[in-house]
Parts: sequence; C-alpha cells; structure tokens
Amino acid sequence: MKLITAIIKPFKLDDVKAALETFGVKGMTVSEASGFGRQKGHTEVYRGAEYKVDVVPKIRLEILVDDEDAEEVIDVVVKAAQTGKIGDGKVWSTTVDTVVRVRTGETGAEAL
Amino acid sequence: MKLITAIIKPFKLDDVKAALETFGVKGMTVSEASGFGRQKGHTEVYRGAEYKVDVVPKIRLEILVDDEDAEEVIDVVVKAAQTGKIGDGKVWSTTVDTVVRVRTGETGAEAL
Amino acid sequence: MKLITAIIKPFKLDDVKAALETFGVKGMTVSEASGFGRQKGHTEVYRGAEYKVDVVPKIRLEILVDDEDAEEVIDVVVKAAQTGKIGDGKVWSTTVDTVVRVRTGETGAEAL
Amino acid sequence: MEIDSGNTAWVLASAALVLLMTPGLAFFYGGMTRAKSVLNMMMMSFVSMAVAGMVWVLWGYSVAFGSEGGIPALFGGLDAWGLVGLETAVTDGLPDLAFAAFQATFAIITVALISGAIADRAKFLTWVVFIPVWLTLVYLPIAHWVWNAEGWIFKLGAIDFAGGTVVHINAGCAALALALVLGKRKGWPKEPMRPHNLPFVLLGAGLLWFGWFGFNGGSALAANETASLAFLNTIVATGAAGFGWLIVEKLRDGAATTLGIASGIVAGLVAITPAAAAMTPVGALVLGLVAGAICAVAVGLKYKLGYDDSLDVVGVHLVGGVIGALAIGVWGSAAFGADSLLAGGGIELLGKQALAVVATLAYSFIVTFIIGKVLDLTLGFRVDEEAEVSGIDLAEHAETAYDFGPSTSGGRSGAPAPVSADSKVEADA
Amino acid sequence: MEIDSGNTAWVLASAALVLLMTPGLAFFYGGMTRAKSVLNMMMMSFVSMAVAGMVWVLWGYSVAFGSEGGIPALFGGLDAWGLVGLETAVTDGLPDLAFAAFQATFAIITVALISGAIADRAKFLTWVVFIPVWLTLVYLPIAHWVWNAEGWIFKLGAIDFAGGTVVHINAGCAALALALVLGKRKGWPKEPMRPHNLPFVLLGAGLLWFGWFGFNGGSALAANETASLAFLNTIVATGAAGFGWLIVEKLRDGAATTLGIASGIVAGLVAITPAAAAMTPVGALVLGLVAGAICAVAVGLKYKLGYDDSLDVVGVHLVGGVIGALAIGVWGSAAFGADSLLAGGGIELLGKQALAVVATLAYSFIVTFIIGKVLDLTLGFRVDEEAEVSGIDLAEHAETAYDFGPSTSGGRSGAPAPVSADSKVEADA
Amino acid sequence: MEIDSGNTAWVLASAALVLLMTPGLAFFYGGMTRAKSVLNMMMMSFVSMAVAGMVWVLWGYSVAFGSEGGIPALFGGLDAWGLVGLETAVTDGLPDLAFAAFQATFAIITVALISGAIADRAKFLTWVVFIPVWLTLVYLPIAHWVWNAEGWIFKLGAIDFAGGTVVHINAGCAALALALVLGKRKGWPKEPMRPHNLPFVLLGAGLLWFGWFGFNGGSALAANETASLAFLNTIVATGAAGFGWLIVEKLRDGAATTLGIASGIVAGLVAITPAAAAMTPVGALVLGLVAGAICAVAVGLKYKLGYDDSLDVVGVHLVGGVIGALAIGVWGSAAFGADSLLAGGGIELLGKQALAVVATLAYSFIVTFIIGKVLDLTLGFRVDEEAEVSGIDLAEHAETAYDFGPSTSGGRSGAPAPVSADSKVEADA
Ligand SMILES: Nc1ncnc2c1ncn2[C@@H]1O[C@H](COP(=O)(O)OP(=O)(O)O)[C@@H](O)[C@H]1O
Ligand SMILES: Nc1ncnc2c1ncn2[C@@H]1O[C@H](COP(=O)(O)OP(=O)(O)O)[C@@H](O)[C@H]1O
Ligand SMILES: Nc1ncnc2c1ncn2[C@@H]1O[C@H](COP(=O)(O)OP(=O)(O)O)[C@@H](O)[C@H]1O
Repeated sequence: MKLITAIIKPFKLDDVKAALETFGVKGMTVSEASGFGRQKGHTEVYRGAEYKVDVVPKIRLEILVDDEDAEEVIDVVVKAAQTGKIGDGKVWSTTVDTVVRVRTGETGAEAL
Repeated sequence: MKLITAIIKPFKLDDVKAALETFGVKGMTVSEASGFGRQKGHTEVYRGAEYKVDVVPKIRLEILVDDEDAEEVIDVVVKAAQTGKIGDGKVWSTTVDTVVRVRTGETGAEAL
Repeated sequence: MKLITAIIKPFKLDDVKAALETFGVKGMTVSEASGFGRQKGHTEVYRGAEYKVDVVPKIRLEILVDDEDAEEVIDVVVKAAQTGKIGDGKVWSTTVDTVVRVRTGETGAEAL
Repeated sequence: MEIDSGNTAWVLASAALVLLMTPGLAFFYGGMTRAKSVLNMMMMSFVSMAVAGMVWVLWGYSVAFGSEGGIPALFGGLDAWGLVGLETAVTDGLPDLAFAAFQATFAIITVALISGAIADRAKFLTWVVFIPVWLTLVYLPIAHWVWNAEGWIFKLGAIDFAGGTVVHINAGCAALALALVLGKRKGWPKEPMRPHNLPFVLLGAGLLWFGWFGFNGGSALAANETASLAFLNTIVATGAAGFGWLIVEKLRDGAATTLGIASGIVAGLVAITPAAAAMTPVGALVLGLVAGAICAVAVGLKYKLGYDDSLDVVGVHLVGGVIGALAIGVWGSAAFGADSLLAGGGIELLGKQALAVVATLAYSFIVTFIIGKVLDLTLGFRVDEEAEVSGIDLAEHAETAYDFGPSTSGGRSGAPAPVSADSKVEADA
Repeated sequence: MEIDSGNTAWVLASAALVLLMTPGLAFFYGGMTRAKSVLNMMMMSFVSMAVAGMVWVLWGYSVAFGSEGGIPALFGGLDAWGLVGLETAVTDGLPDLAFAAFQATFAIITVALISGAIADRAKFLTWVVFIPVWLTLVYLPIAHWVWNAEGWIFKLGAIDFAGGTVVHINAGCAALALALVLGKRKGWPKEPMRPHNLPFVLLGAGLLWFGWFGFNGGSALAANETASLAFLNTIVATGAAGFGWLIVEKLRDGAATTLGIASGIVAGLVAITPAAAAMTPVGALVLGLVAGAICAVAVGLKYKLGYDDSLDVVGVHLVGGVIGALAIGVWGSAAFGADSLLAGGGIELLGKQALAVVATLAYSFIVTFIIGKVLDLTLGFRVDEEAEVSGIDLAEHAETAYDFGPSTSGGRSGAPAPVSADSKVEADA
Repeated sequence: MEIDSGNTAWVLASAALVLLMTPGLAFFYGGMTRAKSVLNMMMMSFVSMAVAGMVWVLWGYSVAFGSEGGIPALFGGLDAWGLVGLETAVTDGLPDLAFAAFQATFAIITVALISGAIADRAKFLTWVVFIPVWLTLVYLPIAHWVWNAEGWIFKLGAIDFAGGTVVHINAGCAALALALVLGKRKGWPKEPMRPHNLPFVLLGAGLLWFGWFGFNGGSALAANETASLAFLNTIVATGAAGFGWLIVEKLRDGAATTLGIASGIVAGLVAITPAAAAMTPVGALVLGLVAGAICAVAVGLKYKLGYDDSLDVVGVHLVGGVIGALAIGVWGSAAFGADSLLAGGGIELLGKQALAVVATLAYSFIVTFIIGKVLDLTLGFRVDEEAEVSGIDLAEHAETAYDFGPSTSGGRSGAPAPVSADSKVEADA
C-alpha cells in the first residue's frame, strides 16, 4: 500500500480530481497548505507600509493506493496538475504499513 | 516508531481523544481536512443557482507511537471513531525513522 | 529521499525558515495544526460559562531532503525551533520512495 | 389640525431608528450563535420585519389602537384595517400615519426578540406561521391594554413610558414559553457553545443603542423636554448597566468581557425603557447599575433551572424589564409623574406597576405556550437532530454563512479555492 | 423666507440616512462577491462617495437643478457652479443647501449602484474616470428631466416620487451596458461563485432599508402627511417584497434563503421608490409582493441571455424600478394624485409612466454603452486575466480583506501567525 | 421659553448620530488591529461609552458648561452636578437636557479616540481608570475654554465650529502622550502588523461619516442654514479628503487602497470639523483635498520618529485637526464670519487660531503624559509580554473574537468542530 502526497496549485484541484476519478481512484483527502519555494509571494501595502507575504497558497492531496497503481497515479496527478509554470508543486509517495476503513474495520486494499 | 494517521468525522474527535488518553497516548497533532469518497457532499442555492459542495469536512489526526503500540492504537482509534455510517474515514500507519522532541533533543521513545 | 515533518510553535516559523534557507533548503510546505500534549490550553468565559480550549496552535512543516542531508536538517530545525519551554514540538523523518516535480516531471534529487 | 413639523420630523426619525433595531438585533443574536446557525438566527429577525409589517398594516394597528368594533378594555376591532382612513388624519400635530409607522416598528422588534430563545433548532416555516398568530393573540391585546386610552392597564395608571411591559416583559415571557416548548438543544448544557463572532455582537449592541433613542425618545411623540429627558436617560442608564455587568464579571469570573458589556448595554436599555421619562438622570444611572448587575447574575439561572433559553432573552429582557417597571415604583421621580416610594408616594404606584407586570407576564406566558404547543403538534416546531448537528443554516436555508476561501491574506492561510463545486441554473424550474 | 425648522430637520436627517445607503450598498454588494474581491467591490462604492460629492458641488447641482444657462427641458447651465449663491437661499421654508445636500446623496448612490454589474473585473482607475463622465452625461440630464420644473418628464406629468427612473431604472440600464462592455468573468457561469459573507449582505440590506426612509420619506421635502405615507409604505412594501421573494424560492428551490430575503427587501425598496406617495398602504403591500416575486424570477434571466450582471443590478433595480413605475399607472391611488387604471383614470397615466420609463431606459443604456466603450478602448476597463483569477483586491489595491490569523478561538483552528512577512516603511518614498 | 420642536428634533437626532460614532470608531479601529486584539480595541471604545456617560451626568456637564462655582475662564463648578435643575430648562428654544445629551456624546467619542494609539497592549483596568481622570483633568477644562461663553478661547475669538480643538487636537495629543508612556509594541516596527478585517474598517468609516453629520450639523444647535452648510461641507470635504489620500497612495505606493480611502475619509471629517460653518463648499472641497493628502504622508512620521501610535491617531486626528483649524485663518469665508487671510482679513484670525491650537496641544499633551505616567507607576498601564504575544483579548478579557468552526461553507474549508472544550457553569460563584 502506498500513500501518494501531492502539493499542487489550488485552482488545479478540480482537474486533478477529475483525472483521478477517471483513472478509478475512489477517494482522497484534501487539505490547505502554504508553500515556500521558487515561486515568489506578493507584497501588500497598508498606510504606506509594505507587508510581504512570502508563501503561496497550495493544496495538499493524500491518496492511498495499491502498490501496483502508485506509479500510474503519480503520473495522472502530475499530468493533471501541470501548468508548466514555476510553483506547480511536488508529488511523492511513501510506503504504508496498514490501512483500515473505520466504518468496517476492513484492512488493506479492501479498505480503500 | 510508527506514525498513525487517521481521517475521522469532526464530531468524533472528542471521543477519539478521550479513548487515546485512556489508552495512555500522551500527545497528538490535529488538523483540518476535507474528504472525497463514498460520502456525498451537499448543495447550496444562491439566488436560484445551485452550488454543489462535493467534499465533506474531516479531521486528520497524527499520532506518533512505539512500534509495539501501533496496532492497539489503530484499534482504539477505529473503535472510537466508528459510527457505522459511510464516511467514517481511514486510519493508516507508516514507519518513522527518527523522532526528536524539540525542547530537549531527546529521540526515539523518549521523545514522545 | 526523506520527508522531515516538524510540529513547531507558530511564532518560531520565521526563525526556522531563515535557518533552513541558510542551510540551503530551497523549499518547504507549511500548514496549520493544533496540538495536544503536555502544553495546556486555556479557558474562555462567555456570560459566566467556562469554555475550555485544550489544544494549542501549531505549525506543521514538511521538508523533502536528500538522504544525506536529513540528519542535519533535523538538527537545524530543532535548534531554530527550540525555546526550552514545554510545547516546542516534535520533528520526525520518514522514507520517501519517489519525488516528482510537477512542472518538469523530474524525479529524485532533481525534483527538489 | 395643523401639523407640527418638528414633532413629526422627530417621530419619523425615531421610527427609522427603531426599525434599524431589528437588523441590529439580528447581529446581536447572530454573533452569539455558532457559525453554522448564524443565518437562521438572523433570518428569524428579518422575516419578522417582513411579516409583522404586513400584519400591522392589515389588521395590527386597528386591533391595537382602534377602539371601536372590539372590547374597549381589551382590544380594538377591524375598523381601521389596512390603515384606511388614516391617510390625512392628524392627532396632536402628528399625522396618524407617522404614529402608525412608529408603532409598526415596535411590533416588529418585539416578535424578533423572542427568537433568541430558540436558536439553532426552530423550523423556519413554523416560525413564519408563529409571527402573525402570536402578534394577533398576544402582542396586539397587550399593546391595547397599555397604550390605548381605553386599555385596562392604561386606565389603571401604571407607568410604562416606552414599552417595558408590552415589548420586553412580553417578549421575555414568550421566549421562555417557546424555549420550554422546543426543549434543549442537543448537547446543551454539556457541550460548549460559544459566540462565533463577538464583533457582530458589539455591532448589534451599538445599533440597538442607537435605535433605542428612537424607541425611548420617540415615545414622547414630540421633540420636547420629555423626549430630551428620555434620550439622556437612555445614554446614562445604558452605560451604567454595561458597567454594572462588567463589575459582576470582574468579581465573579476574573475578567470583564465584550460579551458582558454588550449584554449589559441591552439590559440597561431594557430597564430604562419603561422608566425613561419617569426618572432623573441620576436615578437612571442607579437603575442602570442595578439592572446590569442583576441581569449578569440572572443569565446563569437557566443552568440551574434547566431551560435552554439559548441567548438569554429571559435573563436580559424579562428580568431587565421587570426591574425597570418596579424601579419606577421605588425611585421614580415625582417631578416626572412617578409618585414612588422614595418620592413619598407610598406603595400605591409600586402596586400598580407590579400588577401590570404580573398580568403581562402571565398572559404572555400562557398564551404563547399554548400557541407554541399547537404549532409543535401540527407543523412541528423543531428541526430533526441531524439538521441541528450539521447546522440549521444548511438544512433550513440551503446556505452557509461564510466562505473566506483562499483570500485571507493571500498565501498566508493557504485556504484553497472552493473545491469542485458545480453551478446549475435553476431559475427556470 | 423663514425657515421651517421641522422640515429642515427632517430633510437633513434624511440626507444623512441616504448617505449611509452607499456604505450599506458596499456591504450588500461586498458580501455577495468572493473574498478575494470584496475590497474592490466596496471601494467602487466608497470612491463614488468621494468623486460624486465633488462633482455635485462643482457642477452637478447646477446642471441638474439650474434652469438658466442650459436648455430648460434637458439640462441646466453652470450658473450655480460651486453652489455659489445658495448659501442663504431658502425655498419653501427649506434652505437651498439642505436640498443640495439631500440631492448630493442621490447622485452618489446612483453611480455606486452600477458597480454591482462589474464585480471582480473592473480597472479601478477607469471606474474612477467613469464616475464624473457618467454623472455628467447621463445622471444629471435625467435628473433634470424628472425633477426640474422645466424638465420634459416633469412637464409630461409622469409620477416618480423619489427617483425610480432617475436612480433605479437608470442605474439598472447603465449596469447592463457596462456588463456588456466588460464581458463575462472568467469561468462564468460554469464556475460557481458564491457570496463570501452573507451576514454582510444582511447588514447591507438592513442599512439600505434604514437609509431608504430618508430616500423616500425625505423626498416629501417636509415632515408632513406625505412623508408619513411614504415612510409607512417603505415599511410595508419592503417587507412584502422580501416575503414575496421567499415564497418564490420556497416553491422553486425548496428553501427560503437569507440572500433571498435581502434581495427581496432591496427589490421592494426599489419598486416603492417612485410610488411611495402615490399608493395606499395596502396598495404598497401588493406592490411589494409582486415586485419581490417577479424580481426573484428576473435574476435568472442573465443565465438565459448570457450577460454577466454579476450581482443582479438589472434583475433587481431595472426590473424593480419598471414594476414600480408602471404599478402607479395601474393601481396608484387617486387620493394621492395617481389617476390610475383601477382608480378609474384610464390608461393615460400608465402611458405617461411607460413613456418616462422607456425614455430613461433608452437614453441611459445607449449613452452609458458609448461611455463604457470609449473608456474601454482608451484606458481599458478590464483587469487582465491573472489579476481576475488571483483576486482583484490584491492586483488593484495591494490589499487582502481578511487575516484571521491565529485568533479564531485560540488553538482550536490552529491558524498560524502571519507567516514570515517583512515590513518596510515606504512613507518617505 | 417656548421650545422649537424642529431645532430640538434636529439636535436629538444629531445626538443619536454622534453616539453611533463610538461604535463606528470601535469598528474603524478594531478592523485595523490583528485578530487577536480586536476585542480589546473595541472594548476600549465601548467602555468609554459607559464610563464617560456616567461622568458626564455626575459632574462633567457641570464642569464644562457651568459657570458658577468654578473659575469662569478655566472651568465650571459642581452646581449642575447630576444635571439637577436642567430638567425643564430651555435655552434658545432648545431643552437644556437635549444640549446636555448632545454634548455627552462628544465627551464619549473624544476619550475613545485616544485608544487607537495604545492598541494591543493596555491593561484594561487602567484604561477604565484613565477615562474619568482624563475627562476631568483634560477634556472638561478644554471644553470649557472653547465652548463656554466665559472660556478664554471662546473670548479670544478663535473659530472652532464643532470641536476641532476640544475633540481632535486634544485626542491626538493625548494619544501621542499615551503612546510614549506605554512604549512600542513588541516587534514594532520590524514585525508587520496588518489590519485583520478591512471591511470592518470601511464599516467604521461609513458609520463615522454618517454620525459626523450630527457632530457638525448638530453643532449649529438648530435646523437652519448654518446646519445645512455644515452638513454639505461634511459631504464634500470628506469625499475630497478620501480622494486626496488615494492620490498620494497611487503616486507613492502604486495602488489606491481601501484602508487609504477610509483613513482619508476620517482625516477629512476631522479637518472640516472646526471649519464646517466657516467655509464655502468649494473651500471645504479644497480643505478636504489638502487634509487627505497631508495626512496620508503624516502617518509615516511615526516610523521616522519612533513612537508607536498604533492606529495613527496623531497622523489623522492631530494633524487633520491642526490643518482644519489653521485653514479657517487662511481661506475661511468672510461671509460666514471668518476674516481670513484670503478673505482680506489679515493674519489676525490665523494668529488666534494658532494660539488656540498651541494652547490645546500643550495642555493636553503635558497633563495627559503626567496622568499616564502616574497610572503606569501605580496600576501599571501595560500588559505583560506574554499576554501581548499570545493576544490581549484572551489575556485581559478571557475571550477570542471569532470561531468560524466548521461552517465556512460546509465541507469546503474542512474546519473542525470546536475541539474538545468543556463547559462549566460558573454563574453561581
Ligand atoms: N523541499 C521541499 N519540501 C517540501 N515541499 C516543497 C519543497 N520544495 C518545494 N516544495 C513545495 O512545492 C511547491 C512548489 O515549489 P517551487 O519551488 O515553488 O516550484 P517548482 O516545484 O515548480 O520548482 C512549494 O510551494 C512547496 O509547497
Ligand atoms: N484512497 C483514499 N486516500 C486517502 N483518503 C481517502 C481515500 N479514500 C477515502 N479517503 C478519506 O476517507 C474518508 C471517508 O471515505 P468514504 O469513502 O467517504 O467512506 P468510508 O471510508 O466509510 O467508505 C474520505 O472523506 C476521505 O477523507
Ligand atoms: N505522540 C505524538 N504524536 C504526534 N504529535 C505529538 C505527539 N506528542 C506531542 N505531539 C505534538 O507536539 C506538540 C508538543 O508536545 P508537548 O507534549 O506539548 O510538549 P513537548 O514536546 O515540549 O514535550 C503537541 O502540541 C503536539 O502537536
């Protein structure tokens, strides 16, 4: 079992979700994040005083998948989230020891 | 050392926390998330235009535990978070290489 | 490839970020979290009724690094985030199987 | 008769002020609920403005202020339905329509006040039905008793300058009745329910105070010394009550709160309402301190007695209203027509005040309880548990109050854009 | 001539009330946008207050209400530029400056109303230029036609008590023109765009209603029966319209919403504006129900016809204004000067009303469209796509509306302190 | 003497308007703080309403406007304590109590204005003690100097129509003194501190503008030409100042901001206050532009000089007030009693204006500084560092402003329900 984590641009979420559904992924968990990196933040001005915001809003996706699907899912996410501009984000995968579906107690692939 | 991650229904947080405390877990980290899955979202209406929200609010719990406690902690969470209805969430565990307590620099089991 | 996750006090974020930049880390992802642990929450009062808040605000940092940098990065974070008071947080590392930069599709160390 | 343009200007301005009190109330109450039910709370006030206004024009004014066609001591008839015949009438230099407009705003706010007791759990449709029924059976008769020259309380000689009995005691009792009919919210009082937006509560308190100058000052129906006295007392009693509430909080809880001062302000406004033109400014100051302090304690009663008067309509409006009504009998000023105990007038006035209070209290509670029960048994007055837990705004109004989306200062909070929603036009359904 | 202090008091109070309508509008509109463009939305209203006020003093009053130096039937000249000569003038007991101040607030709100159609996407600088140009070429002439005794619509005998044509039909048409000039927002109508703060919408509706008592009541220019009638009708028509809108929603969508009642309230205020002193209270009640229900349907038109009138200025102000203007001709009250169809006056009045409506509609649309096009071709009227997507507040104003930071109740929401920002003082640049 | 109902109506309406300014200020200031200290900021305004109102009734009116029992040129005695004897008095057609009520609202807002300088860090209890002490030692004497017929500035012949010296210069100086006494906030000016809620700032600015019509218009104490002029100038100068501020911002920072227009509006209101009835509308327009532009620059001074006047009370109220006072001497209108430089009156008036300014400035600064120091040494005026960092709302008031919980549009933002809180009833402690 793998956990795919993706940091993407917020406005790409719908595209990524659609692509994953098409691929057959049944669920995922989304949360808000802020990113530091090559992509620059912006500056606001309040009564003449500059206020620099050096993070950019990002979305974090977590998708549990079967080992065999991991690579393809990464591919799907990368393609759907790509704009080609700096700040598109990262996708990574880690190994999961066990997964349980809370409702039923099922584990492993059954739990997804 | 294991990291148990749980996605649960928000109103179950208190129960889960209480169960974990009873079990002897000393700390955990909580964050907000949204979930896609079998559980459906809802529809809002603004000036006659429908507005579909297809995610549901979830809570993400992260609990660092000793290897030997991992299974039991998963059990405790699953039991406490269960309502039996769709959308109860997932619990999974991954292997952690090292843990450090920032305050003291202690590592491993000492750090928890 | 390692993923370093750190739970720190919010007001320490600037220090940690600066320290990481000095060390040479190029990017990271930040999100909001709440922590339970030894550090206590607080009590509010509304029309005479007490309202206990037993979590404290925390920041979660995620930093992808090369295997050889992992230990040093942990060190850098721990030093920068330390106040010596209860609630300074935890830092842990896990093993990452693959990392992809969405923009280019580069993987591994190239992706950072 | 010739119109006095100055008095008319003041009464019209006052009517506008009193009308603003209901949106003010929506914020005072709405800020106190949780974020998942703020819209429903505000909606109960706004729909009161809509429905009570129509009732007032159609038959409300006639029943409350008409004397023919009804039972003079108890209620008026339908002679002046639709305000027919008032268009060009002028009484004491004031167009009858100005008076009717001014009074319309009183009916509106009174019914809206009740809604604070049933936060988070009332079926909206049933509330909409409740409004005209309650106004007709409870508000209009009591208004007739107190303000119509033929009304029995008017004739009794009890003093209620701007509506302590008709509006506040009445609303407070009705609130208690509905709180009992609907029952406790799920989780109350164990689960903590904190105000979701205290600045809104302060906004509401500010607008209420502002509007109340029309409520009290305008009740003189003229721009004269009486109005000026009522106005000034509405400054000082209100401030004193806010201060009184803070003192109790500081001593009891260790901290003076914004919710406390906002609550004290409203308690003071309630208490000074019947007494605004019957006390000296110093008397009003004392009344404020007393009312603020007592109400600060009274809001805790519900935990002891176990009724879920969610936003403390009883603790503030009922208790505050009673304090104000009785205080007139104790330290009202003889110079302003209150032969009170301390003014050497004996207990006669106090007795009358008490009688007016008890009559209003009993009538309002009993009739409202019956109305509530009947509506509960027929239409149902309470939403189902799931709606209550997931939030009444969504369940009853298909809306949620806020969507701060990705804007809370750019990247900082990292909130995402609305996640995958889909709009479909339904206007042609 | 001697001043009537009561009338003057009422007109000044009314002017203050009408001025407050524009901040009210800023909240009504601002709450309806997404959080990333609320500031720009509000700013369009606030800058209207700044610029229109200056225009009014410098030449606006003179062109609208002056009769010399211009073409009497169409517009006035510059004789009274800078309000020179009005300082001590008194007309019908009212200081001319009080009237000028009252009317200033009308010019302000009218131009601000238009901005609702171009939410999220208008270059701020171009909007600032648009204000004086539009006022001069569109608003001032129409105001002259309707309100100046020499104006052709005034002479025609069409009834527009408080500005249904000048303000609402005019603003609604201009809004449509600008919506067409600027085009649809990116993603509209596919991407859902929900109001980010419904309590703000309700606050705006409440303040608008409050201020509208000055708008309609003050238009009597005296504190008398006419003002009282207009005032009372502004209570009942408004409430009825809110209710009418809710009924349509309940039947069509299954839920009555707060956005619905707020919209209905505004629709009712718009509809009653021309008719406030030309209908009985019961007639006003009916007008409200009709206007609320029709506007609730009319806001769906844009999806069918494909123009992005973002916040429904057309569906509410244009449609509501037309309903009000025509209703006078149908069921206006003869007792108040409206020889309507139902009052047995035949269709003459209805014809005049229709003529006034059509003239305003056509003139406003055509001239505004030309102004908009010219500005678009010269200065550009639309921000670039990136600014629109990332948020116009940041792009045009270098600000974001909210930063709730770590406070939303302590640890609960776990929001972090502002992340690593750096302040540099720029005041000495 | 007979009451003029029109004038009384106007003064009462004005008093209500001015009272609303303080809640307006609470939002103007509260929106500018960070979310963790908004409640404390608003609380300082609200408690001013409570305490200053009581002080005013008990001895404030008597010291400011009484002439007997004190030193006529400097302050009054306690003859009219508790407003005893005013109940039926009428002066120039106006009930004395109406005047006392109107003036009460001035005392309230003045002290509240000061609080902007000490955002985020003042002990609440000390602030509560500061209010009556400061009013007594600073405000009441200065009010006496300027507004009592026996006061030395009144006799000098300096023009201050509605309170530029008494209210704004005075509050601005006191603010500077307290900012120095309390010292800089931790992290200032390095750490950025942005406004947490700009719509609230705009709401505050809107309510302030609205209320200011009472402040300036009502200061005529009659509904006449003077009131009308003051009213109109309060429209045009204010708008012009907002515009002037935006121009500076656009040129200097590249973007015109909502915080800028809100600030400019307040700067314009401050500047026109003393001059409202001493300038032509065009003169007022110019004054607005000048004041807005200069204040936009002046708010940067604190970074150069190093005092943490957190919300720019100095840059807006002190600077704006001085501009307004001196402008009367430079381009005031002779027709309205200002023999100014440009009106050919020489520099005499300007000299008097300058003297009044300097006297107020010096007296206010020195006495306030001493009061502040004494309070700091005895009660302590500043919260401890931990409270400042974690948020003064929680530390001083045991509250937090917001809890949007899980509602910000359902699932979208994924906020959790309040995390594990436990309620315990403490009402019976
Ligand atoms: N080393 C890292 N560890 C964790 N997240 C990172 C790391 N580097 C970048 N990120 C995340 O990826 C996002 C995009 O990275 P950035 O460097 O801006 O652009 P790109 O990936 O296109 O080169 C960042 O905003 C951040 O959220
Ligand atoms: N493949 C997945 N990866 C990550 N999170 C998932 C996945 N599937 C479901 N989830 C999370 O679990 C929650 C519950 O899943 P859902 O399918 O709705 O119900 P259930 O687990 O009861 O079958 C989702 O809302 C989502 O947050
Ligand atoms: N077992 C755990 N698993 C995950 N996070 C934890 C765990 N224990 C503590 N934390 C996180 O670390 C933070 C600090 O822990 P705490 O016990 O308060 O202090 P300290 O680490 O200084 O002993 C907590 O607020 C929580 O976010």
